[in-house]
Amino acid sequence: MNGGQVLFGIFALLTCGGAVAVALTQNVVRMAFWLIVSLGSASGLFFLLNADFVGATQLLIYVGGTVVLLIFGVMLTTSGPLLKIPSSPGELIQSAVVGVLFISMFFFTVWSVDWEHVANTARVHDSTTDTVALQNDTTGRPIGMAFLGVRPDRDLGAAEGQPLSTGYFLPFEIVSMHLLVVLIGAAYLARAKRQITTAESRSEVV
Amino acid sequence: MEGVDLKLFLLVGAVLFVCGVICMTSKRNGIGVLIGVELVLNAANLNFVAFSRYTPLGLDGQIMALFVIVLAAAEAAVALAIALNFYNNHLTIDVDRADELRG
Amino acid sequence: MTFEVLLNQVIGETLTVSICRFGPELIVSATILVLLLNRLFGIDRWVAPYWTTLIGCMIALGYATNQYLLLQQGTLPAGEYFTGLMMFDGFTVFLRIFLLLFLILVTVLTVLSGIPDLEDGPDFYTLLLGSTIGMMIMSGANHLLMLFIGIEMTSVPSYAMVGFLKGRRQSSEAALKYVVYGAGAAGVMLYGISLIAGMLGTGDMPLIAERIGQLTGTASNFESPLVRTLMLAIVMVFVGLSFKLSLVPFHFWCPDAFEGASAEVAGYLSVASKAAAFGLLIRFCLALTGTIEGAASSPIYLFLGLAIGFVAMVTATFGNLAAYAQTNVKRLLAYSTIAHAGYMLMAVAAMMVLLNAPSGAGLTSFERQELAAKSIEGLLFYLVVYLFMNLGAFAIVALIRNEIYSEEISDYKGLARQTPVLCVCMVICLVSLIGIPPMAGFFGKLFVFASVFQSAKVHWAMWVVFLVGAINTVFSLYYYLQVLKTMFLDERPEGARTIDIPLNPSGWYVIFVTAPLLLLILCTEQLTQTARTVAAGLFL
Amino acid sequence: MMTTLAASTLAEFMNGYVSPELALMLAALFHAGVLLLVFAHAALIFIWLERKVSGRIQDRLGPTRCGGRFGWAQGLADGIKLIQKEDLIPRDADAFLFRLAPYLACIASFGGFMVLPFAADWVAVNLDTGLFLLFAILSLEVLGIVLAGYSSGSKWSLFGGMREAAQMVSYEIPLAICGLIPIVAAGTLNLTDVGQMQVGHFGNWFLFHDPFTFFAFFVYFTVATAGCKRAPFDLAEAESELVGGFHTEYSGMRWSYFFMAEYASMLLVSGVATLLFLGGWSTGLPFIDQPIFVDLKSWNPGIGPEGFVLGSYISNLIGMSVFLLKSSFLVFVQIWVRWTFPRLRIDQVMTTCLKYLVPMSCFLFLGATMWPLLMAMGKGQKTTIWPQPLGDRTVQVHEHVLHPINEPKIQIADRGEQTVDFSETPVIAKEAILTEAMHSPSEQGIQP
Repeated sequence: MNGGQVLFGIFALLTCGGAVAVALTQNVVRMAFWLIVSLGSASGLFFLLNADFVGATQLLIYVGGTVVLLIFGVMLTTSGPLLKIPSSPGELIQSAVVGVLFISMFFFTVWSVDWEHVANTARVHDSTTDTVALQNDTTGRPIGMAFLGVRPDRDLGAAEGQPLSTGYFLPFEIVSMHLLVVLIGAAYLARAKRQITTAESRSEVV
Repeated sequence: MEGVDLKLFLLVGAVLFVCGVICMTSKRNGIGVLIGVELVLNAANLNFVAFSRYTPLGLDGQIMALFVIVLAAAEAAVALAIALNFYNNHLTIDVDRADELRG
Repeated sequence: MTFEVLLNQVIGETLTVSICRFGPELIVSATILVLLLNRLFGIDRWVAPYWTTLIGCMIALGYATNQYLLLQQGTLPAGEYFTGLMMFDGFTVFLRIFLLLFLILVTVLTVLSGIPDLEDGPDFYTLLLGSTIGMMIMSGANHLLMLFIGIEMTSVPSYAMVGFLKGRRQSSEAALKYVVYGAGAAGVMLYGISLIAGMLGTGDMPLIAERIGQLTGTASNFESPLVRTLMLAIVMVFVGLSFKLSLVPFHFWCPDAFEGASAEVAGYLSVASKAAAFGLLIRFCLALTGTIEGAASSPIYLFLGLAIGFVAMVTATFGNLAAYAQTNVKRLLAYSTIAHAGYMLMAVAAMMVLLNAPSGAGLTSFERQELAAKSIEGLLFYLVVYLFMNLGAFAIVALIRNEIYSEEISDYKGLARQTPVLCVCMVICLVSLIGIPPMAGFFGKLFVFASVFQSAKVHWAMWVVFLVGAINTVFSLYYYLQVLKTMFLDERPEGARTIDIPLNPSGWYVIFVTAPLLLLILCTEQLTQTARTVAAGLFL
Repeated sequence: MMTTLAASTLAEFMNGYVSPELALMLAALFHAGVLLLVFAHAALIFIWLERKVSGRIQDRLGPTRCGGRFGWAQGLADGIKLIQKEDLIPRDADAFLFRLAPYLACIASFGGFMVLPFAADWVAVNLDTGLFLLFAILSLEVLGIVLAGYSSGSKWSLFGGMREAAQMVSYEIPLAICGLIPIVAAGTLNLTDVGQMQVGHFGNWFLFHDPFTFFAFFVYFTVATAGCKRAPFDLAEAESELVGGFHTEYSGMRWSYFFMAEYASMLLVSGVATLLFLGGWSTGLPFIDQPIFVDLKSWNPGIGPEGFVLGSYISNLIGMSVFLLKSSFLVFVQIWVRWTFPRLRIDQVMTTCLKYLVPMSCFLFLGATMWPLLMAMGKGQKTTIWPQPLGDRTVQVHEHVLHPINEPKIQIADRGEQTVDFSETPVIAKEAILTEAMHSPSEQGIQP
């Protein structure tokens, strides 16, 4: 057993354990806490997979942003300090059935696939990946390049004039538009209505 | 990752997914349901990153995961604003009490 | 290729090709910025937000129309742009024009019915425009990431729009239900996308078609875990798409969201998000089966087509049956929307079945594609008709709501005497929704059923779909006529609010929207011709 | 992915005795212990400093009883007192979360030290995305505080926690943007590289790189002070209105964990400021930097185990002292500020951030990205007010000073000898290549 396996074991257990605890807990603040554990350990798994940029983003945006937002939401929407809304036994049984069904389906499908074969098949037919593979462990710079639409990691070895590999310039830019729109929407929903007499403002518009 | 099979990562992802789905179906607190959604999205992210390491998906997997993180944050912002608005109108966040619209 | 060459190539392609093809979306984005800047500098006191929106949309519509004309002339070739993330072809441009036209009509309606007041105007129109950008991206997505981003960009602003009347209890409840279910469906879909991308090592849709063939190879039944996993992933993606299309069993948000939201928003969602989702569904289906001539089509896809047909059948039946019991007009229209999504899905099912006809069916690959294109043509025609009839119905509901403050069917009693214009227009819309001959709705249904009929020659199960579709049309007669009966034959009760909409701008607007339902019969040929070229472009 | 720099030498040393994995783990544990000591002592020393400084500012002596005239043992005495105190948990509290919250806050601010280089070779984890991860970890501290506020079951705590959440989430934005401004100049997120670039003349410090980084430093420092919830931004624990804010219900050791976290994160943000703007471990005087950080590195009189270079050790030790001195000075300034300015109101805190600091930092960031382009267009490649262009300096740093781990991260293009002919490339491409070359430490630079 090497260090990587040990670390994987720890992080995987924490991730799964946190997720199971989220599903079983009824107190919503504790759910948020276990979510932190689960997502934080998942970012550990990302680091193990050499995706340090994704791991750090997960910590910054997911754990440090989204979960804080969730806890903030909990604080604003619970009237008692530690409110529990317990699920009914029927719901619990129903969800347990769903869970068992999904997990068994997983073993029936994804688990029994020969992934080595799948990866090799795709690799054989992928002419671009082999040219300049990601030999180094660092992903920050290639990811940044891909956001600008340039894929030196794939295209440098290709012949001139070939169609370019997928760059992510468009989503990178358009997501900013999405964030703006969403921000406006969320701000609208969350703010109290300002007290302006509509008649007055209406008269000012030609 | 030497010595760890891709399947193990996929298994962790599947556990996250199942827990998320259970959360979505069983929780009555609106924010609890949203927490379940976050778990499901994270399961997909774990898949993406694991695939990016083990299959020719390569860097694209990581990039997709990054976009998913950002989109999930945006979705959570709107969902919380809506939950807050619901609370202001109904003085509860229990989704089972949202039963005025029925037919 | 050195780095400089690569960089130059990327910059060159982005500036000369991609940006131009992405023009309409960019113009709409710019409109959002102008809207917000106007508020920041107080300009919106002089230039109302809807003017900005309307002007922006008009420019975008003009640009898109120009793109269409250039595309027809062949000066602007179809093809991928933004390094293969998006697809530019007749289908994309057609849907763009469709969405922008609809956006303009909805904006005018919101101005007439006054749904956002002046203070909230910029917020509302920002959400409306943002959601439309998402739909336009959906219609041109050529990559699984863009598929997901498009769906998110469409959905998240619509959640906020459904909850736009934030002081209303029903509105906030509808928004909560919509967002909770929507986010769940998006999550499930994303998990499916991750599996597909991982198995095939790519997210690029044309590549997906190629790789699936290479991967599954001879294994064409469910014995192979590979095929099972792939099917699981595809089903998960379909869950997300079905949610957007409000197909059974993912329809439950639809009536609640429509009842809680204002009629304008409900009308917008019922048409625009359906159109975009159908665009995406067709692209995804084509990505699965492949459009390459002579590619071996596996029986799995035939099965998939039949499954879609089954869902379509159930959806149409359920929508129509559930509509019987409704007392609220918006809820009734919501179930009618579900039913119509079922009809339109039948065309997609027919396309899948025809495209993957087994070799025993006696169709050459060219004939297959031609017949499949024919079913898409029918779907596009249906969508155009559906735009006018559904928008008309929702507009009338919104205008009547402004007068009598109610959306219950029982409060519509005897309205025909008081506001004949609206009621006659309502007759046209509803009769067209049923699909009775002189109205345009009839032709839409005719084309869709014709393609289902064609596909029935390939597989007997499509006969069932065809029959159920036909029976459903008869079913639907009852509840639509119920509304008309209430409006025309019942007496207006004593003490009920009176309503008086003479031929003011609102009346003209409704006439303008419903008139095409009657006039389309005159130019059916042109519209089908356009739809035909657009659909054929998908198979080039 | 991770190169545990500091641990690797120790692990190599132990390699002969135990298995390699175990050696690495033991070395990692040892260094974690060392970091923990820094973490704990920082709190001890800064609490004493705070008392002394506040005393002097208020024209009194401060602690004098413990440890003679300077009261140096005051922190120790405080610690002993806190350990002895009873650990109370309110009846209404969620005991599980109440107990865990202080540790969560502590872990977050301790975790930040993981990627903070104390000297050229002394960093626990040398990550390519160091600064990014550091900000990510810093943003986690708020979770502990919010959970503490919520689980206490007291309204003061709840208000404190909510204020803290709102404040932290808002101030993270300008913090990250200001942190990125020197990064634009450096072209790497790796903190060791950033530090190494500033060795030599103090004109090399990113503070003096261009006007935007100069102002960014002050914005960063303001925001960082708020990020550590220090006065005048300490609304989460404003005793005049919220008793003690989020830690009202805490006592004894658990209470002191919050303070350890606070002082540690003060040191952390000051350390980041030092690294990003104030030259890291360099003294700013070339005639000292040259012998210490360049010449001394290879001096090895043959003491110690194989692979151990004494000169490098001493050089790093001096570097760390310089670094800690600079950081401590910034911590002192934070204390100074606390006792000088009145506390803001919560709405003023939010307005300051969202209306002034965020636009300001955005403007500075835009300016910082435009600056190299302007310079490139105006005067060739010269991007600094000091005579030596940054591009050359970067290359120089990488060729002469840096150790092998900073080999090119990804070979973007093999531009070795060839000179780039700009006559045919479009203007935008030209600029992009220029900025790329100037900002990428892994590049060879362009021969003009």
